[in-house]
Amino acid sequence: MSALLELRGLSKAFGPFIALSDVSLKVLAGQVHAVMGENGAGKSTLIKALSGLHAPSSGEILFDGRPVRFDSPTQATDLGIRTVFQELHIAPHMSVAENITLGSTPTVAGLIDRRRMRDEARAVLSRLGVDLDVDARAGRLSRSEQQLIEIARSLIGEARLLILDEPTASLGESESRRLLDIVRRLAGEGVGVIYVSHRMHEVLDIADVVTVLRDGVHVATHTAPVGADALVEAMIGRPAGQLYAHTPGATGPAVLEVANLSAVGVHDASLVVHAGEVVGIAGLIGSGKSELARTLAGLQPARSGTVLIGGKPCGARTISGMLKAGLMYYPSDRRREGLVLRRPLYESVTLGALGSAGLTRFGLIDRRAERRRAEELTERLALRPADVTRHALLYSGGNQQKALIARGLLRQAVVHVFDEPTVGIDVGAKADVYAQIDSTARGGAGVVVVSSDLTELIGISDRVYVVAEGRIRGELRGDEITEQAIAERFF
Amino acid sequence: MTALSTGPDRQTVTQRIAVAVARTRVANRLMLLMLPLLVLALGVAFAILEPRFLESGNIINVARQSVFLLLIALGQMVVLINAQLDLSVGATVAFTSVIVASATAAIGEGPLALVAGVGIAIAVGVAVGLFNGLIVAVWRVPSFMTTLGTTSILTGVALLITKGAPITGVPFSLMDVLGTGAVAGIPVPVIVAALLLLLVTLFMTRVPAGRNMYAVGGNAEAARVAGINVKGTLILAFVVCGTLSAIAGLLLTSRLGSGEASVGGSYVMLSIAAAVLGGTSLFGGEGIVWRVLLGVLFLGVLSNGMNLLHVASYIQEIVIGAVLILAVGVERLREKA
Amino acid sequence: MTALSTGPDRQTVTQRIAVAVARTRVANRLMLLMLPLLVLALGVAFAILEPRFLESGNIINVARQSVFLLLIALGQMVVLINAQLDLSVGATVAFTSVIVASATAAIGEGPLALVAGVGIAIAVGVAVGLFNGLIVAVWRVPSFMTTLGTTSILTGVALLITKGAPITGVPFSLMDVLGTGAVAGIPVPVIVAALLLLLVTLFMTRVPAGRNMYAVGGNAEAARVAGINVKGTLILAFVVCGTLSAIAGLLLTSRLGSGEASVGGSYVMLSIAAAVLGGTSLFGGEGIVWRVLLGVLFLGVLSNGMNLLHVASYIQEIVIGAVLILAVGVERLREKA
Amino acid sequence: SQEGGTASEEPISGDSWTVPALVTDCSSDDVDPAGCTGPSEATEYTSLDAENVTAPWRLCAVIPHLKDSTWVGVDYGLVLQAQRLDVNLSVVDAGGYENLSKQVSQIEDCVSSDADAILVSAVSYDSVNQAVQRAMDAGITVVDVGNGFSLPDVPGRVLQDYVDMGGVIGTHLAESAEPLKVAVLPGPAGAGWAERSLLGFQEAIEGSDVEIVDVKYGDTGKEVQLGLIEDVLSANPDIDALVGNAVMVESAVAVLAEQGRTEQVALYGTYVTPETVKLMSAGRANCGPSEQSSLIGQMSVDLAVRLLEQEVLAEPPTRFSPEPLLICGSAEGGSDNVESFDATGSFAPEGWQPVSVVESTR
Ligand SMILES: Nc1ncnc2c1ncn2[C@@H]1O[C@H](COP(=O)(O)OP(=O)(O)OP(=O)(O)O)[C@@H](O)[C@H]1O
Ligand SMILES: Nc1ncnc2c1ncn2[C@@H]1O[C@H](COP(=O)(O)OP(=O)(O)OP(=O)(O)O)[C@@H](O)[C@H]1O
Ligand SMILES: [Mg+2]
Ligand SMILES: [Mg+2]
Repeated sequence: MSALLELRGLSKAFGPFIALSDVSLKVLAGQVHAVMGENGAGKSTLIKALSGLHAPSSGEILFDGRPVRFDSPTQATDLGIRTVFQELHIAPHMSVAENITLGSTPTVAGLIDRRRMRDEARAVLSRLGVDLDVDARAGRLSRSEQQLIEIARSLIGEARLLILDEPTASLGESESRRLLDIVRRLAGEGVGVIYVSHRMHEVLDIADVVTVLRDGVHVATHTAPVGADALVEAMIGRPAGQLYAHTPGATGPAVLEVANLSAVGVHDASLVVHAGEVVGIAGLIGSGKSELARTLAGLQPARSGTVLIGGKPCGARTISGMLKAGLMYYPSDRRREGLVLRRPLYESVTLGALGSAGLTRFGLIDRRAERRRAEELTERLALRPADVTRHALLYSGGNQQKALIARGLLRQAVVHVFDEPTVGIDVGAKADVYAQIDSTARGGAGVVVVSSDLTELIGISDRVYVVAEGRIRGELRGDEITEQAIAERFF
Repeated sequence: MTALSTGPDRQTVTQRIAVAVARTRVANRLMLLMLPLLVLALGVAFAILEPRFLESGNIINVARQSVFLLLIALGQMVVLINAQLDLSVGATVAFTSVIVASATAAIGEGPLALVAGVGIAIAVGVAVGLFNGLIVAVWRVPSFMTTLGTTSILTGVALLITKGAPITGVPFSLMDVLGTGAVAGIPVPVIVAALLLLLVTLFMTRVPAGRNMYAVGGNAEAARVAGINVKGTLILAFVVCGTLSAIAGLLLTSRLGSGEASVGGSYVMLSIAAAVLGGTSLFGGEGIVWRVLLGVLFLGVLSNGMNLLHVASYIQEIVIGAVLILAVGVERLREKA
Repeated sequence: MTALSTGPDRQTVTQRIAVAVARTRVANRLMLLMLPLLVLALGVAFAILEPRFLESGNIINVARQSVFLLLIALGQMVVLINAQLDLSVGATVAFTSVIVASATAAIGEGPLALVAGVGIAIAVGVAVGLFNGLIVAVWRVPSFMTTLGTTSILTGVALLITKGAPITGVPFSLMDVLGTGAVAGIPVPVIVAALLLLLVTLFMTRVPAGRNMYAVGGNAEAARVAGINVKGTLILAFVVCGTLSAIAGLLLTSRLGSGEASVGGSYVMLSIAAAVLGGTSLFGGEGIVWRVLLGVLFLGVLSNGMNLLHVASYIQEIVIGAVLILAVGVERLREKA
Repeated sequence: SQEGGTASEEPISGDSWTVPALVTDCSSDDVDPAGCTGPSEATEYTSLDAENVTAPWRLCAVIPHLKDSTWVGVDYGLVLQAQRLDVNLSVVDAGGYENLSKQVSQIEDCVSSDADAILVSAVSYDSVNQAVQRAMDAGITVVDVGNGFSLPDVPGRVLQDYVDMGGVIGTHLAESAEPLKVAVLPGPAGAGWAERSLLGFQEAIEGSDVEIVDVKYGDTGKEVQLGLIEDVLSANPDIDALVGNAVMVESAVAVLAEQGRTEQVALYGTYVTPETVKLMSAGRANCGPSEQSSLIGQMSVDLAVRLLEQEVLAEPPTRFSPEPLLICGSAEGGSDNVESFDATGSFAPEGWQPVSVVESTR
């Protein structure tokens, strides 16, 4: 069979930085071709070059055996290339239906056919098994819901090559499984698929071929079946170590006590976190687990209930009040709530902590100290490239996430609340983050981890609360924490 | 662990949430209605204070006065939705005025003048829009700078053409139809504006090219990735704005009977103000045509009413300033409620 | 396992990339240097065409003229970095002018007038800034609307106070020091502006509150989540801008010896233009103090040079318009290269 | 009764007054009927007696703005005479010279509010013609006040053409018979008055030893004029005089003092403000003509009522102008007359608050 897509010696440089160097690969029709690699390995860059978003510095792209050059995404779309990019592309003020049909709006006589537009959107959403109001304003939805819109958009119309860049990064188990089914079906119908993910089991599950990139260089292409260990070794250049760090130890006194907390999306939640303890919060998409974390952090007002930190009632329940009281919150959407994209990365690391972290002298910022501190912290999480003076925007998704995690290390907090801390982080870095979380807990802080990744929760938590419809539906500890036990409490 | 306030039982919470949600919905509805209500309240207040306010002559006056600003504000709204800004609307009005007056004066009386006037105005508007649009979209010069530059260029050229004096001799065939003409008692400019209002509404809500502007302004990268021609969309937006401004210039010239290089300057800020009053965001992606109409009417009624009430002009300045802030502020309060 | 790499040999690729990289680096350096180079080129061109351009008297002229715009543009930049806009800078200048002139004229000659003038100007600036800032930050009225409203209110009040006539009798103790005074041949206003320039630079780069503005403008939500007091930051930005504008108003009043309600209008657009020329983004989060200085100098040199060369006013309008676009456009070209 | 301020503390006498004036017969052959520009004769203008006014006429005045002493002076004159004749008056301003369509609307508002007479101070020479024509067609008496507009057959005009204002100062310089290099800063480009003052000046100095070496337009904001003056002085080191708008004169004094060129460079206005007059008294500015704005306001109300009362002074259409008064300060040597200048015909009293409504007590 001839290749649907072939890359020959593709390279891409951003200024002095070489993101892709001489990469060649082939994707056959009906084949699922996974691309793996560490954060910053060049996966997204490869995909952007294929979709007309970046012009390659050199090399050739052949589609159907013919050389093609994309100057804009439209040209790629016209050939039947559909892409879900790693970062969200949502028109915030438009409806879900409009976002899904963006660029391919159905018309009658030149005018938008609203009914057909909504029908098409509903149809594709139901294919994904998602129940979303197609008239809702897309900007108001949670990150995972927006992710589903992106995926839905790529499934509209006839695709010949479907490219998915970490589509499941912020999805829960069931949505992910559903997506994989669709991908499999499409491949069966002869669509070529490029699939990028850091979730090993997905790749093992679905890929026919796996290509591994490292530092922008093509390292290896394996044909299924492959072993996870071999892939990890190819990716990080050494055998996989232990992923989950979890040191169960004696827990101290309660550092966070929440009683009967209610807010938008949160109903009467009570929970407790002790010093030295990692507490997981599990729930389906839209279950309210993020809302719970955001309410705790003071990002949305509570209607009723009490929150004690270190046994003391906290003053103003605003984000800065909670920070002062000792609660550090890590948002799930790094682009929207985490980073200042057009400033040097170190500024995002020290954001809001300049004074409290001792980075000022006589009220003036000590810029050298600031940069050094940010370098130190990000080094622990293996930021790549390790140059913190680059704009945050220029980092790969996973590396942006690392900067966000590094910020928390700068502050003295008694409670750390992570919302989806490992979204888009590679296997190696994940281990670093888990180690970080573990050592934070061992250092005497209480840690709350909100996550859709059940294996992750099982791997690192001392206790898990399960949230459904805004209520805490169960509490599991120790050996009780199993996938099945959690899933049972989802409904 | 000591609870500071013993939470009410679950039933109550749910009920309370339901009430809160209902209240927010009502508040949202109210918010959408705020501007219409404000315009209405203003109208009623003036009508009580000064009965002449409601006389048909005065109402037609307000309508006729609002036409120019409406057309320009609509154009401005289209550009704003694309997260751009057009400061050259005023200069476009002036430039059109000078060109149309010179050309039609040269043509002389007769229906040809009317046709030529309309054609030339549209051509000028399209040309200015293309100029702005190309520089912004292709060259990626920020629209603030581009249109500020265009303003300066157009003003300079208009002054060169007129040598500082107004251009007279606009044929009556233009003035009598577009300036003072009326159909069934409704002035022609009002009819033209109404038609263009409908057209813009249709364009922005039902035509893909118009609808895409909300995506381009809301998230240009998303639009590009979805295969929308972002550059083309931007250029189109400036062309629409230029054309609407030029039509306003044509109507104004027909109304005044002369071509003037110094006309239109006050429309720049007013058109943005009217659009923002109507809920258009300066950061793009948001804007509803009929609300811009209300914004224009609000400004028109306010100034007409104060004039009828003989409010001193220094005081009018202060009142208008305060009301601009309050009108938007009241909506914000509702939003928070 | 099959390796697919069939591309050209690695050596060549790396070399090619290296060349491309080197080229981009040079281009990037050039880009940062574009504006200084443009200002320089302009200066050299004028110096060749008209030797008087370089006379010390003329250079002091340009410096002295640029002072007012510089102060206001710095304030505007601070506000722009916060993704806001201050249209009331011109009205603040006028309002300060009127208040300072009335107050110091009442006080009469003597050092007290000088102290009072400075104190009152700063108080006015802070008050106007607080007013704008509170409405924008707390009430969340868009800054465009707020400051447009403030402009109208301040102008109205200033006119009420002056009743359309300038306020005279500004004491010489004010005029001789702040207006025409000089230290070692350098005019006092230039020294004041230089000091404030340094202060603003220090504030925006080294003081946390200033640095936070880049975060608030770049991503307000991220700033909030990181515990930055977003409202306080916004209010502070408007206070800084108001104060700088008021100081410009004070210097202008001392220079002119009278308080005027109609002064300052031209600074609104010019201050934004200067800031944008200096690379400040209207969408917030970006802006460098010394580049704004260059933007101001660019505008000052351009207009001074053309006046020295006796370029006709109409033509000047056209040239300035074209140059505004080109100056930003040339940088964009470099960026693409 | 009135709103917006106090016109005068003293009770106003209804007696008639007489002032020297120029008159132009608009129907004469050598006069351009559009705008009624052409040669004029010296005459006297005698006002009505309040007792001869038969009705509480409703006058509606439309002026460009109230932001400088010229227009505050016109407003003062309007109000003064409306009070004296005990008629109704409302004054609306367009808020600036760029608001052409607003002024047209204001004229229409006057029509729809059943005014008996409209006093129009046009913001542009040609832009109000249609609206005025319609008002006249509706039987309303129209008086052209202050600025002039090009519609022929307007029954009454009271105005100073800025061509004449520029001409006065031009003639003065030309007659001084000294070779002079001057720069002219007329005011905003495209503004009728500014462009016309330059025109008048140019005509007046033709053939004389006065040479215009530079012309710079610019808004009448002081910061704008300031920059222009400095540049003009740099560009023309050998200049003898600056001629232009009053804001220019006010701003130039400081610059000249700074540069030590007060002695070398003379300052001439194309019109005057109370401040320029003070500067002349202080010997820091030279000369400028007063158009007598208050008198323009006064005469126009009187003329409007006169037309309404059909008390014919001269066969309409006629244009009256107060005599432009050339005022010179001590700096101008021989022609120094500033101390004898009576400002009452020119400006509102200091601190006078513009008034927008006068209600008749009839
Ligand atoms: N526009 C850009 N300018 C400069 N460097 C860039 C740009 N975009 C990406 N890079 C760099 O290119 C490298 C590859 O990034 P890419 O996004 O392809 O990584 P990735 O493999 O997708 O990583 P992740 O798993 O974290 O998403 C990164 O080091 C990144 O910093
Ligand atoms: N800004 C918002 N405006 C309106 N509704 C919102 C907003 N954010 C979240 N929601 C809604 O609140 C509900 C709970 O969202 P939340 O983010 O807490 O869910 P979650 O359990 O964290 O799931 P997810 O995986 O989607 O984050 C969802 O139905 C979501 O649509
Ligand atoms: Mg990636
Ligand atoms: Mg969530």
